[in-house]
Amino acid sequence: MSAKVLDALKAAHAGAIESLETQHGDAIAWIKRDQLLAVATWLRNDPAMAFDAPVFVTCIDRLDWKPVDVPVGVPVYPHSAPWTDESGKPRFEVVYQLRSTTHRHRLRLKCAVPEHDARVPSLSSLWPAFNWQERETFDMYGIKFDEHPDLRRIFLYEEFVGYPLRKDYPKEKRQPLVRRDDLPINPIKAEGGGHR
Amino acid sequence: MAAPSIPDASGRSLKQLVLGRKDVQDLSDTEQELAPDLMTVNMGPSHPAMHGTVRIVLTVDGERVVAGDVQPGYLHRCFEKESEHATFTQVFPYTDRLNYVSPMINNCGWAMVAEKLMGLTNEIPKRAEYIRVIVSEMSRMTDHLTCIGASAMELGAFAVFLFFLKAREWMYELLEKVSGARLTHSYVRIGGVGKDLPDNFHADLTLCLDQTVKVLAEGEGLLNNNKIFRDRMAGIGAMSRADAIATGCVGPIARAAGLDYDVRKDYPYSVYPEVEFDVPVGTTGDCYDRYLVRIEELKQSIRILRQCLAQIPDGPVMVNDHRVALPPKQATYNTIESMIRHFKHIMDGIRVPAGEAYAFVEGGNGELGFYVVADGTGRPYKAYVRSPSFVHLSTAAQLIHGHLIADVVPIFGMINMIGGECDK
Amino acid sequence: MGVELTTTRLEDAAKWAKQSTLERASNWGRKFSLFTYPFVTACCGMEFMSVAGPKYDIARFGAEFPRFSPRQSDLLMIVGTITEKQGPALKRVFDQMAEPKWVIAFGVCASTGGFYQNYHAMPGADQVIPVDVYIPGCPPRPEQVLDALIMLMDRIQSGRGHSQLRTKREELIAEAAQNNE
Amino acid sequence: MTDVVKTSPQQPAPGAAPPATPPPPASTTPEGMVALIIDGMALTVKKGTNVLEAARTLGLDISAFCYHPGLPIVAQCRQCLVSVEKNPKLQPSCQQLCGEGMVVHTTDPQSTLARKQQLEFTLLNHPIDCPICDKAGECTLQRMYFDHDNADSRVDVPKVHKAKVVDLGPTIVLDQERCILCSRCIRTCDQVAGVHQLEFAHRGDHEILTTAPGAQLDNPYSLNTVDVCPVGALTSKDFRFTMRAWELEATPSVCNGCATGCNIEIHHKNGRAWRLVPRHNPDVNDYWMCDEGRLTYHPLREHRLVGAIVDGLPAGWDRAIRAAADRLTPALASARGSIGVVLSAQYSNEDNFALAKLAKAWGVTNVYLAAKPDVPSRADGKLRVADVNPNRAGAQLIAESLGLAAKPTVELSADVRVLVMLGSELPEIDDAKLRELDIIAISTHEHGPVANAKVALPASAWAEVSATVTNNKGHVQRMHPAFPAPGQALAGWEAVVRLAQATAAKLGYAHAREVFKDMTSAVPAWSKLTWAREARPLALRFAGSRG
Repeated sequence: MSAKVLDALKAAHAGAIESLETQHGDAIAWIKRDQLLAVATWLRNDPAMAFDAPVFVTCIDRLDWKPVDVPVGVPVYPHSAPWTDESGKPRFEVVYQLRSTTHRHRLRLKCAVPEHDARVPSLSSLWPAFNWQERETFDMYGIKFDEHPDLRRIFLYEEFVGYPLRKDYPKEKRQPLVRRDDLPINPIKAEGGGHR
Repeated sequence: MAAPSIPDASGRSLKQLVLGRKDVQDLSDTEQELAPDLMTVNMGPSHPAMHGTVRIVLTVDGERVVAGDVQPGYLHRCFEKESEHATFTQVFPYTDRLNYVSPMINNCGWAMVAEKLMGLTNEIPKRAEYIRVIVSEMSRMTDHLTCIGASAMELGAFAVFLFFLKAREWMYELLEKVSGARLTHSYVRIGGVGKDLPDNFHADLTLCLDQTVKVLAEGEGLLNNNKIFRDRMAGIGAMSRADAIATGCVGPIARAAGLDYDVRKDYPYSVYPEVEFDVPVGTTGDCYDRYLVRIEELKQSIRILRQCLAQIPDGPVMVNDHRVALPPKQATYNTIESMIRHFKHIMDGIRVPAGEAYAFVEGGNGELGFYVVADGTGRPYKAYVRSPSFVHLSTAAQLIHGHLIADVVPIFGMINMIGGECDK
Repeated sequence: MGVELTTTRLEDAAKWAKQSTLERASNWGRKFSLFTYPFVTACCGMEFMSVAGPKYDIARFGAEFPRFSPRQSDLLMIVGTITEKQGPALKRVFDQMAEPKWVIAFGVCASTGGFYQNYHAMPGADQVIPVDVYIPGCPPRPEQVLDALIMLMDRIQSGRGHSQLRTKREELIAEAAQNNE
Repeated sequence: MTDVVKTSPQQPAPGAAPPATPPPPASTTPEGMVALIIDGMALTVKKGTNVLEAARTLGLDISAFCYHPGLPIVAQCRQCLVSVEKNPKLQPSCQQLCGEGMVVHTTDPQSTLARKQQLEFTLLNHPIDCPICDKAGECTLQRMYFDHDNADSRVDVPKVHKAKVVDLGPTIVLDQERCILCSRCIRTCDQVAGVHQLEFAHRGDHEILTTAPGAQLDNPYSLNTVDVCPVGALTSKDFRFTMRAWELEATPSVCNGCATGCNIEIHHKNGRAWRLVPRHNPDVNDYWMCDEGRLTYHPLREHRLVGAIVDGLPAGWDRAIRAAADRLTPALASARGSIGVVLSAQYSNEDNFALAKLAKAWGVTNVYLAAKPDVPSRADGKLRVADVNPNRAGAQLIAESLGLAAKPTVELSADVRVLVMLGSELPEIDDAKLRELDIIAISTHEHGPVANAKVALPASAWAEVSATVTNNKGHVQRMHPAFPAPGQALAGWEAVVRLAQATAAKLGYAHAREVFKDMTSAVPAWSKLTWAREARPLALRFAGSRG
């Protein structure tokens, strides 16, 4: 089923496609960033495609990507090699998963986004569900979605600095809202706990 | 603060243009007594009638909600970041705590994505698959029982809450016998399940189901034609089928809106093709339909469970593959080979080949998916959870629009937003 | 002021333990009429429901009636993970409760953060407010919760809840200051 | 099997198996290279490369125990046997050099079986020690078994028992049961330290590793044997039973023990270092480092200056900087000759550059370079050198490039009253003289002259900062922060920047990167250097093919 979608996509938008692949039965299409909105619009409106149901938006940060034990001779996918500063490969990949209610097929769109210019066109105008999903991706990865109606943090608070799901954000770097040293002394702890 | 009222060419005030509501001079006498300004009301993040913790900043016109800014994130426990620092097996406890009302289904979803990446999807022993379906359906029942019970309580039907909680308690005790934990089971493993069903499980579950049927009848008797309940639910928070599709709604909410989408039927996994069940579909998409769909799903779950009990074969519950299966304890303690394998599995994690996959199951709230990028080590390079609650909550602002403040409660109850899953 | 209140001297301990008959009586009353404010945030809420539900029935201990206004309650049950974003809300709820008040941290997340050690989960609610009784478990079994409740009752009776201790401390300081004069 | 399938136009069509008959290698192999085929894949390698290395460049992992790229080849573990066409017997791939037109099979049934059987023999008498073994988690034997065999045990006879705790010397304990007799340690002593201190004794399954009777394993490079040991037979007395290897995280850094600047990894967990291990760098230290260097992580936790100190009492940063400015401002206004600035060969290029730049901005001419005195007994023509300062070359070059004449501290001018110094070294200046001086110290540690300092500002140590050091060969090498600095400590250059602000000198650095950039433009020899992104700690358990 996935091959059919990819073939149709290739026939209609050959110029917008960077590459196509299938992994574990999931169809994946790499789309050029400037054509993403056009391709997505077509995917939603074309009756043979009819990707009416949005599934999710997320992002992959390739900063620490060093795959091990990759089977010889099998390319994992176009960006399989380690990401480095010098290689010039885009650090982020924005991932859109789509589903068609009528045809039951699924498709994953990917869009490579460089670190210094981390923005993609927003697809929330096509699928309202992507409004919050894109906000989440912005919150976690700092990807700016152009033309998004309401791009602000969703899980974290406004005071939070940085984007926690980026690989260079340390897992335990907390940014407390309530300062701990303002606290009243806890007599129970001072007393040493104790039971009965 | 009064909203600015700058008349435009048509003579209508800015407020009227923006809000579509009557201007002050058009109001009747009684209406005029109310303050004409919009008021901001804060609900949450710790509000008694909110499942989980979410904050809504309501803009109200009298009692009527004209806008709501829904702010999730108060239970953002960083599932994805934690997963990136844990082995594939260690992620199971984190998945338990995503949708903590139906943890077994989350376990299954996580196991399935790892199995998909390892090419094990079709290798899982039949008995393990049946056990997974059994515990998933039991989890789905606890989910729906909690959702309906809590929502009914919020509308004043405390007895129903107690009845349904009683039934849920039976399920918990049974699941505790199966997995060892009442709530956070971590029972499913990559390649099968942790251990076989306990002795007497068939009889216990059959008894439990028989009793649950009675409890359901009791609960339905109290709710279905209850005037208060119907008045509070029917016509409230309605959603059209088209909206349900476009906003990504799945599960009972989408089905109540007439969208016939159930992962168990549309993208069958595990042994669901081998059991018979129906997918209830509503018509109006309002809270009452959501309630009815959930009640019907409870009955269908019972039906599935009875079939599974009849069909479940004997056999192993773990795939015989050294990449994922732990060696038996006896061998681990006595041979260096098994010791090393056990050690590698636990300390380095199950090594999942590099690649990416998206696997999804029908969770208590609909399509629950895991999108995982693996880099060949024992941990996921990236683990994204497609949580239905998050998607459903994003529609909340639209659903509560135009309803009374009091209606926010049943709407939220029936969206069944689960903090752990929604905020990840 | 020159008063050392955390010594191990026996007479100090006696001072701390001393309770008037009135205090004893009012503490006895307090411990059997706890009004809980369930600050339910996460998974532990499911077990909290079980505790309140038919089988375990917290009503047997006089604490069955949840008050959803902090101003009407004296026992704050922190049920579930507290995140950094939640912190200010928790502190505000606690500040709004009337004295004397008690706090139970229900589950490891509320006690220490549990296995959520990351940028957004707070390592225990006691980062923000004082806690009287910590209940381990993820989530704790209902029996554990009832045990913790009995523990808290004992504390209340002996006047060792955190707010009771603070009041006592203020009293003792005032008394010592008077003696010094 | 993976079912990854690609239909990208520029890539070859997906094939489940490599083509049975690969295209013949190009007839014109470049000079000094040989072309061969391994598992159906053609490749060209340098002449003299062995088959094992060649296969690894293709991503083929052949199991091996005795082979180590830095050691002579003995081919005694027989774990890397492969089939070579036209050769009747299996060949150890570590010893077999690549030949023109050679066709090698590593996955054929014969060689696979041979390797599996060899592994089974190796495990025959191996004790069931993983839960208590220090090597567990980074053990080559574990990895080889898990990746290449993964079969169940067939043994039902008791294992042969040997001595469990053999004290080999001041640094190492041997467990003879765990030893798989690969001889890596023997060759390491021979090659790296140049002394033959270890040997095998007895025969068959009673063969053991031992020292000569009465002799000890006590050469200054002995701990390298622990690194190369593929099992947990040799364990370091310093590290054993302190931390589980798989829980550690590794951050690349440079040893600060001497001027060689061996490349190392800091293995750390819970905000402290647990051990240092060498990192391969053919230009500096190859695969090795000395025992002394491995212990240099201990001072990171001992006698650290954790907060600012003014006149012997703890103070905050702001107060300390004000106190320093109070002493400096009058001197700067009237008598610049009374101010001395001491650079340190113990501190990074960035710290020294910032301080030198500040001295320049102040117009101070009394600039000195403090260094630990040489230890001539250390010099052995291998890795250990007499100069125990990690950055003498860098500090000197910086001073020269900025036009400052950095004199040794022994030539301290009698005019100097206020001394702004980096570090805690001020050798050959007696205590009486020290007490006369107003010392403003930026230091990691609190001993030495810092104890007498009027103002002491806490600095982050080498394992806690992003910085560079320059070794005796002129290599500028980067260190990455492994864990946060204790207490209020800031990077040395940050302290200098604060000092500059308080004395109205302009030094607008916000990040070590900016200091480095300014430095590369000021030091001509370093003009081509670039600042790499900070390395993040690597969790050893997820590092793939460790061990």
